Amino acid sequence: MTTIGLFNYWIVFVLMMSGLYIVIVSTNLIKKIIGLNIFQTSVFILYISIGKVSGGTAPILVDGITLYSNPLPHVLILTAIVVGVATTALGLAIVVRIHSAFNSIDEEEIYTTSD
Amino acid sequence: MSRALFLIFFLGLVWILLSGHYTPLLLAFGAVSCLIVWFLSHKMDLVDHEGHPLHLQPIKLFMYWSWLCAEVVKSNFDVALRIIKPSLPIRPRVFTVRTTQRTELGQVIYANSITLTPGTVSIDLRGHEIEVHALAEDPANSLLTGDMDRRITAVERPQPEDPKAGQR
Amino acid sequence: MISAHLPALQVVIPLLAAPACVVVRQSTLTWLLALLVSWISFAIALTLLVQTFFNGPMSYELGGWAAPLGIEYAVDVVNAFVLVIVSGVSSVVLISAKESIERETHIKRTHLVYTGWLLCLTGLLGITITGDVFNVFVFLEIASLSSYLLVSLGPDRRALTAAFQYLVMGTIGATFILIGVGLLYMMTGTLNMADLAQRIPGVAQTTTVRAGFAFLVLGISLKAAVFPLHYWLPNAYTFAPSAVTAFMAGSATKVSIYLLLRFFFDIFSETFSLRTMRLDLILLILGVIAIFSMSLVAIYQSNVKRMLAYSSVAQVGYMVIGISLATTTGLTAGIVHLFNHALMKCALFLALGCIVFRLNSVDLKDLAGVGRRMPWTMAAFVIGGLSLIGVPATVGFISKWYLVLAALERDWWWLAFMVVASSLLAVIYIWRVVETAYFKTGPVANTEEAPLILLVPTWVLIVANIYFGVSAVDTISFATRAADQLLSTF
Amino acid sequence: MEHHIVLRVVAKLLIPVILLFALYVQFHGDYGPGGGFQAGVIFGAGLILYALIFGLQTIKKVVTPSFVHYMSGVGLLLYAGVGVISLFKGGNYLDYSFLSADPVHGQHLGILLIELGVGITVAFVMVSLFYAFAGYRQADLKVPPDTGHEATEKARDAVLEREPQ
Amino acid sequence: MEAIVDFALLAGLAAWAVAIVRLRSLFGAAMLFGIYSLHCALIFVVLDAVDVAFTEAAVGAGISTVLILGTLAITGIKLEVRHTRALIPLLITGTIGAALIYASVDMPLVGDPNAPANLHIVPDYIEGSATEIGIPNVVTSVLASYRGYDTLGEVTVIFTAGVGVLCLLGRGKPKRSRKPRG
Amino acid sequence: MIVIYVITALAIILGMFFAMGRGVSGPTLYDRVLAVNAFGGMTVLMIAVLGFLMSRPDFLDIALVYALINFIGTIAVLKFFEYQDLGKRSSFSETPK
Amino acid sequence: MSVEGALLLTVLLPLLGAILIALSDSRPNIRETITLATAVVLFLIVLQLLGHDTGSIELVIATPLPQLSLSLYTEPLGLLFATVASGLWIITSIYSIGYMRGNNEQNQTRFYVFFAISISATMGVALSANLFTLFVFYEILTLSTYPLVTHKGTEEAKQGGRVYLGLLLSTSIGFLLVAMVWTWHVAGHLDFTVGGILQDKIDPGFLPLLLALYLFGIGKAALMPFHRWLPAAMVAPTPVSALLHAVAVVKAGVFAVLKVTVYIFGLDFLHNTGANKWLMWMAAITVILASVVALTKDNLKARLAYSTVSQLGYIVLGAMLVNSMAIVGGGMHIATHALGKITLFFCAGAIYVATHKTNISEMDGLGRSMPVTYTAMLIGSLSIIGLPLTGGLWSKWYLALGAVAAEQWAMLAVFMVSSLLNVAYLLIIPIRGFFFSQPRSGETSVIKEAPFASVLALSLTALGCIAMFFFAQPLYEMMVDIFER
Amino acid sequence: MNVVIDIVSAVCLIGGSAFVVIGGIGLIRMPDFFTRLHAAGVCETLGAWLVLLGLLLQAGWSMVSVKLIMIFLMLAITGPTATHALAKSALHGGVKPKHLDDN
Ligand code: NA
Ligand code: NA
Repeated sequence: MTTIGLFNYWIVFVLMMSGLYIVIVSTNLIKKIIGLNIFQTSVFILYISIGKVSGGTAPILVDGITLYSNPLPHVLILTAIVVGVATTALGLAIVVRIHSAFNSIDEEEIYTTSD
Repeated sequence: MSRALFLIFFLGLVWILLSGHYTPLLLAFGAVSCLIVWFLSHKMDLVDHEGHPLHLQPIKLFMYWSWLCAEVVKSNFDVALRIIKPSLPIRPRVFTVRTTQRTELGQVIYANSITLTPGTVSIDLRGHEIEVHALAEDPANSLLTGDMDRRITAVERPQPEDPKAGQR
Repeated sequence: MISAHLPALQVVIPLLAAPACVVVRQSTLTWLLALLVSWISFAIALTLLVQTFFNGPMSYELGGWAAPLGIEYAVDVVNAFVLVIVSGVSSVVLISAKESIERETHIKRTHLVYTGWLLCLTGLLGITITGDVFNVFVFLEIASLSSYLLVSLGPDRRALTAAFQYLVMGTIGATFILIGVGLLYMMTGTLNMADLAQRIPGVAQTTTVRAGFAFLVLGISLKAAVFPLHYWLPNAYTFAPSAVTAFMAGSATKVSIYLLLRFFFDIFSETFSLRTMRLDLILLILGVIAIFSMSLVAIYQSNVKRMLAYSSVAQVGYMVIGISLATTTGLTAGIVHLFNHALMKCALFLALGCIVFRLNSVDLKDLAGVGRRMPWTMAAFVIGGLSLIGVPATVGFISKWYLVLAALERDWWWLAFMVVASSLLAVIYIWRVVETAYFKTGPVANTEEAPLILLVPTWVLIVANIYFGVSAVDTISFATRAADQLLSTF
Repeated sequence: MEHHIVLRVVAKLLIPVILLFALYVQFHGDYGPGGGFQAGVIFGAGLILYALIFGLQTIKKVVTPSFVHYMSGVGLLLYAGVGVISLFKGGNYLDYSFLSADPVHGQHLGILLIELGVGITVAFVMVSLFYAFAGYRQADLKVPPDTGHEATEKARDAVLEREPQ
Repeated sequence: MEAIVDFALLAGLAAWAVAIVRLRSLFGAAMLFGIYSLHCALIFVVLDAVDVAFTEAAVGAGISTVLILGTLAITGIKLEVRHTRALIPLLITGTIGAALIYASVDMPLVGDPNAPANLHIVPDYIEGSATEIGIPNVVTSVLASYRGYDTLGEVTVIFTAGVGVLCLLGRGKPKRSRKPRG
Repeated sequence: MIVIYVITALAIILGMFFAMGRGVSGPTLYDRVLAVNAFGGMTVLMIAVLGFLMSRPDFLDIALVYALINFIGTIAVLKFFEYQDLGKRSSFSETPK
Repeated sequence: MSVEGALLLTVLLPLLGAILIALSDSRPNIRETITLATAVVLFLIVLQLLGHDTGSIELVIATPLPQLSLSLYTEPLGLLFATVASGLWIITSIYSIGYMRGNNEQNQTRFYVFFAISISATMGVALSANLFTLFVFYEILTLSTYPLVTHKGTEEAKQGGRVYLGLLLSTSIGFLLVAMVWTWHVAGHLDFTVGGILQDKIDPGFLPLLLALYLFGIGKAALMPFHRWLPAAMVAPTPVSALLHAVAVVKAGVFAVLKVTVYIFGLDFLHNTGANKWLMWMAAITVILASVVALTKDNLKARLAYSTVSQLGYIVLGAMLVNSMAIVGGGMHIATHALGKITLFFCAGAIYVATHKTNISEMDGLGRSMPVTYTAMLIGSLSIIGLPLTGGLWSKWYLALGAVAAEQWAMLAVFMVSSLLNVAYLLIIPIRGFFFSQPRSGETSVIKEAPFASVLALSLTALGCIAMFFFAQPLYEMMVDIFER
Repeated sequence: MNVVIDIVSAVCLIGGSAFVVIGGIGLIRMPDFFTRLHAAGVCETLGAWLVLLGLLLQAGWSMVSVKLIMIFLMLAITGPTATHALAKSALHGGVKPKHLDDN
């Protein structure tokens, strides 16, 4: 993996920026949630890339293999994924209620009608 | 009862195949898991003739399966060629074929076999008719010979004991 | 024996109670359970504070795994103090929460609201007590998710949009924190705070650690509603049910400020955070802008809850100014204001809760004449408001005193004047309410005083406002000890 | 989709396998990828597939909503309870080594139990999420928008079979 | 050789992300997001994080997408996503991007076995998993035992989401709008 | 064999790009679902190949899960939009033109 | 009763009274009886304290911060102020009963409650043992008088209340608080100490700044340009004006100025550093300017208000002369001006109750219809001008002596000029009342004296003005005691 | 023996990849939704089968091969079912199959 250098990180940056951009620029609430998910996912890749060890394999112990990738980031990201889906679920539930209440899920429409 | 036994047996087999660890503890878990799934399946009313194809004849099924594989390979080459030819030689059409299977499972096998062979896709299944979308004339014609239909019907075992069959 | 496990029990008891609520289901029973658990937490927090004050920091290894390998709870005066604030606020506000929630939310299954409340409490306590940066993230999310939920239950439909806005901003903040933690982990290989503190100096010069620091600060500041990252707060506070607003105002941002303290002074050194990264300057400027601009904005609000929400952002500015000074006095001011502001804002929002209960509105125009109809409520509001202004014999005064003192210690006259001048803006917005309530005649509707169950917690906090304003020796000595501890290296 | 013969037949075949596979993932987390969380999701997915094909009302008879809510709490209680047990056995919170005389065996037991807790909570939360979204939709299709105004509130109440005040 | 696959997969992922940014169809974005999650999971496999890949497949591609679609089914899918003025978002994302690039200057290379993260603590986990815990999947040992408390938190998070959604959407027979008493 | 695996993997990635192209361009809802479904199938293969490429082929459970999730996801989409009046527009596009 | 108990009681008794008054809401007779009884008992307690003036006995109520306590003690200046305030409360109460009943005012209970709280705060200010305590009660006084100022609840009253509260709070928090924290920071404590606490603790270069913070921070002293609240508060009912101008509020201000000058800075320290010079001029300007403004006002209460601003300037000027003679004069002026000004306000109120007239130009010839009131007004005016047979003579005398002692001849001139201006704007009122002819209108014959309670009150205070002339000696000795401890 | 297996499996893998790519091209090239179903079918059937077969040959007799067969079965059952469901939904959703004359 050394040949790749920091390539993983560069891509992570692109993903982070894309996700954040969607969150800010889009007025549609569901698309915002999608953006948030992309943003979070990029962090997952960041962590997992940190834990990668060249020449190592998945951290499930097998006789004859001594070099394993770092399991700690995996554990952290497992938690983070769960957190992400929990946030998504709650966010979408709110979106559903917003739709019932305002008959729109477009931020600009909502703010122009509600105030 | 036989269906329940069949299900448990089937589940146990799946477990053994998946597991790869045959310690007493894991086998015990396997047994418990099978029971849980059986119980749930029972509650869900999944344990009927559809879910547990006791009425299919294994050897004929295998034979059919081999035949189908060959068909799939053939039709794959056919469709692949059509895709990569620059002229894109396709003449899509929709037509209906009748089914002769006695059970819905048989119908489903027929419908899925049609879909599995590229060039024809079953797009609806109503009563004893399957609506098929074909990419060109050749695949359509080979289906219209009724060869596939006959072969699947042959796999089915006569089922006098279940009057409700196919009436769901 | 049990005292050794208090740090774990501090968080685990509310955590266990939350699913228990779902199992119990009956509304009143869950409320009683939540109340009981909250008070137990409060008792534990007080015990921890006393223990750490006299016996020094405590450490608890969860799962029995020693620190860098496992997750550690590290309790010292700093976070014990915050634990007391959080659990105390929850305990007092919960008393009135039942009436408020039943009246203001659309929910029939109110047991779920108390579950959410307990989860929020669990999260906030967990963030505060833990000595592991990733564990902070996890509990931060528990607290955040439950507070999004609690906010969304408000009576107005705009509560939903507020909650959504809060959710988006909060998630961005949390993800920033996650990025920061990741970058730190990348350079140090550890997640334990004490371990990080040891290892960071070796890599403090790397751009990665610096960027990680920046992300952490941004993320936490978003959660703490540090100006100009406060965008979510006014709506969330305005539209949440009153009890929730009171709870959040007294606890959520406080915990985030605590996190800032922890990161600035313990995990990174104050030299790094404030001098190298120039946060002393940045925070000072932002703080000063916040205390003026947000107070000014508060003056122009017609919704009293929103007015207080903006005031909260301004008040966070005072804490930030205190932190930016990075002297014992400055930090003491910041820390003691954590406590004091919790007392005053919580009391004010509870008073508003009483008003909402009777009037169903917190619009300034609807408050005309309410002073006569709800004398106890409005008296509480006035005293709370005076505390916010910083009138002597209230806790607000103590905060201002230390902040001014800290500014004078550094011979920053302008700052001392800005601090006091900005609190005069509070006079204006508080007095708009007082005038309307007492000197405008409202509709003849014969509104009675709020029920006792709402009034009692409000007045408990008001009395605390006065008590800790008249006798601040204890709070100050805790805060000073905390400040000293933060300023000495870990 | 009950009129959808192909789906119905295939689902009957598939659902038991999916559920079994979920339990396999649950109990083999020690040896390979997977564990309580993934198992919970798959188990939930199996139930959701059933709901998709046989209808929400059908699955609610098999797995009642109150049972789902109850179990989502029970899983968490089980996890947190294991910690409490280790407290009573003299260890720190969640120190599984105290669960059994042999620490390694204790660890094993502890992991097994907490993974089970994880699996239960996750599976039932997934199902409860599905119930909430799908159920809301069914109600919402016929309901006027929820504007917070008195009149529409009444209409919504009527459709949602809410209790009148 | 793995590096080439890694490279190609990551490049693909970036492409999907950009496609999602540009796509105005909400339903399209939702579907593409499903694809995106599946793809992420592939990358996790390449990076040896099989447990994560497993979870991301089940959660990101499965549950999240189903939830998004469930919401879309309620809100209606004939929606075109509108964007606000792009200047400020670009400025913010640009700043964040700059910070990230700044951060990358001193980063250890991907896969460096001597990176601090791979030297500290982790060897203890790998050894301890075999001796102290006695199970081969180190991720499970760390997840369930060494950092079991995090996992308790994680379950609590999921539980919170369940409670929240139930509270918001459950056929919660809400009380009616309130009028001032008296 | 490594080279073969890599070539296979890259070929699948190429296939993914095509699927993605269909996902982006639509134009109907069903085209997008089809694209996702096809993409999912490729992912299953990809995981299997990657397992061999990384010489840890014992992770095929993940591929199995993918196949399951892919199926359930597709069914979910169809179910969710069963009663939506998708057909009333001549373009069949889910976005208004 | 122990001295400590008495100290505490001075603050608590009015509060207790306030609670009892609040409880007796709908029964005016009981309410007013309580008011009067509380006032009398309070006065007796203060008198008892006067007898115990043996040294500083300190009562610590609370210690909010280390080296910062809420405590009360006995000290001559404070006792003088307490005596004046509690004494005048009795009279003001009597007057209020007449005034409030006569005018059928709304919210009378609220009025009496907050009046009592104000007195409690005033007692706290008077007996405060340190600057912090003084500050606390000073703020309570501001807040508790606010509802009195806005009593009428009209838009005008609210506007007046806003100015009142805004100016007093902003000066006290904006300047006084900072000055206090600064002092605490350099001196380590805020206890009132003979000779001051700042000597050698602070760079003398900063001293003028600190002094300015104090003088402008004590907004109740109405030093220009922070005097606007006083005229603005004229919207209040007359008893409140009496409270503001004579009994409590402005007196608390100048009292605080004196305390700070004497016990925080120390006269010698100030004198040696000369930090007082420019503030002395500020006070002088206030004295003259306010007098000139008063001349232009036709509204009686407004004229009296500006007169107060000017007279407060005297006391501040006295403090800024930084010698014992001037301080003694200032202290005595608190008392004499209080009596004089309260008389004038009672008269103004009596005229308002009897005729509903507020402008001086409309009051020509009223003296013949209301002889008692106008005689009292004449005496009050004389006292404020500082003419013989009234107490005002003595305070002005000592102030002038102070100017001489400080060799500030210009200040002496200021005293002279302003006294002349006093004559012009104050004496003219009774002169017009007695000697000018009434405007022609049918109702003049109906005009009678105000209700008995009011007339009784103003007669008592007028007599007090004269009494002060003859019994000034104890007062003087008490003041001198400050410097002999 | 190993070399033979390697060669056969390599051929399978490369062949499978080719079908996957061709299927992908078909997804892009085909004119309407229903014709694209056929293209997707190419990926899911022979493309997938050949790849799995190539891997199966490498795996030999082990748990791995069992799992590979399971994946194969899974794909063979779910693939056509999903396609059929999709087609049926599209048909009922109002998407009309394009006939050649329509071009
Ligand atoms: Na430090
Ligand atoms: Na696992």
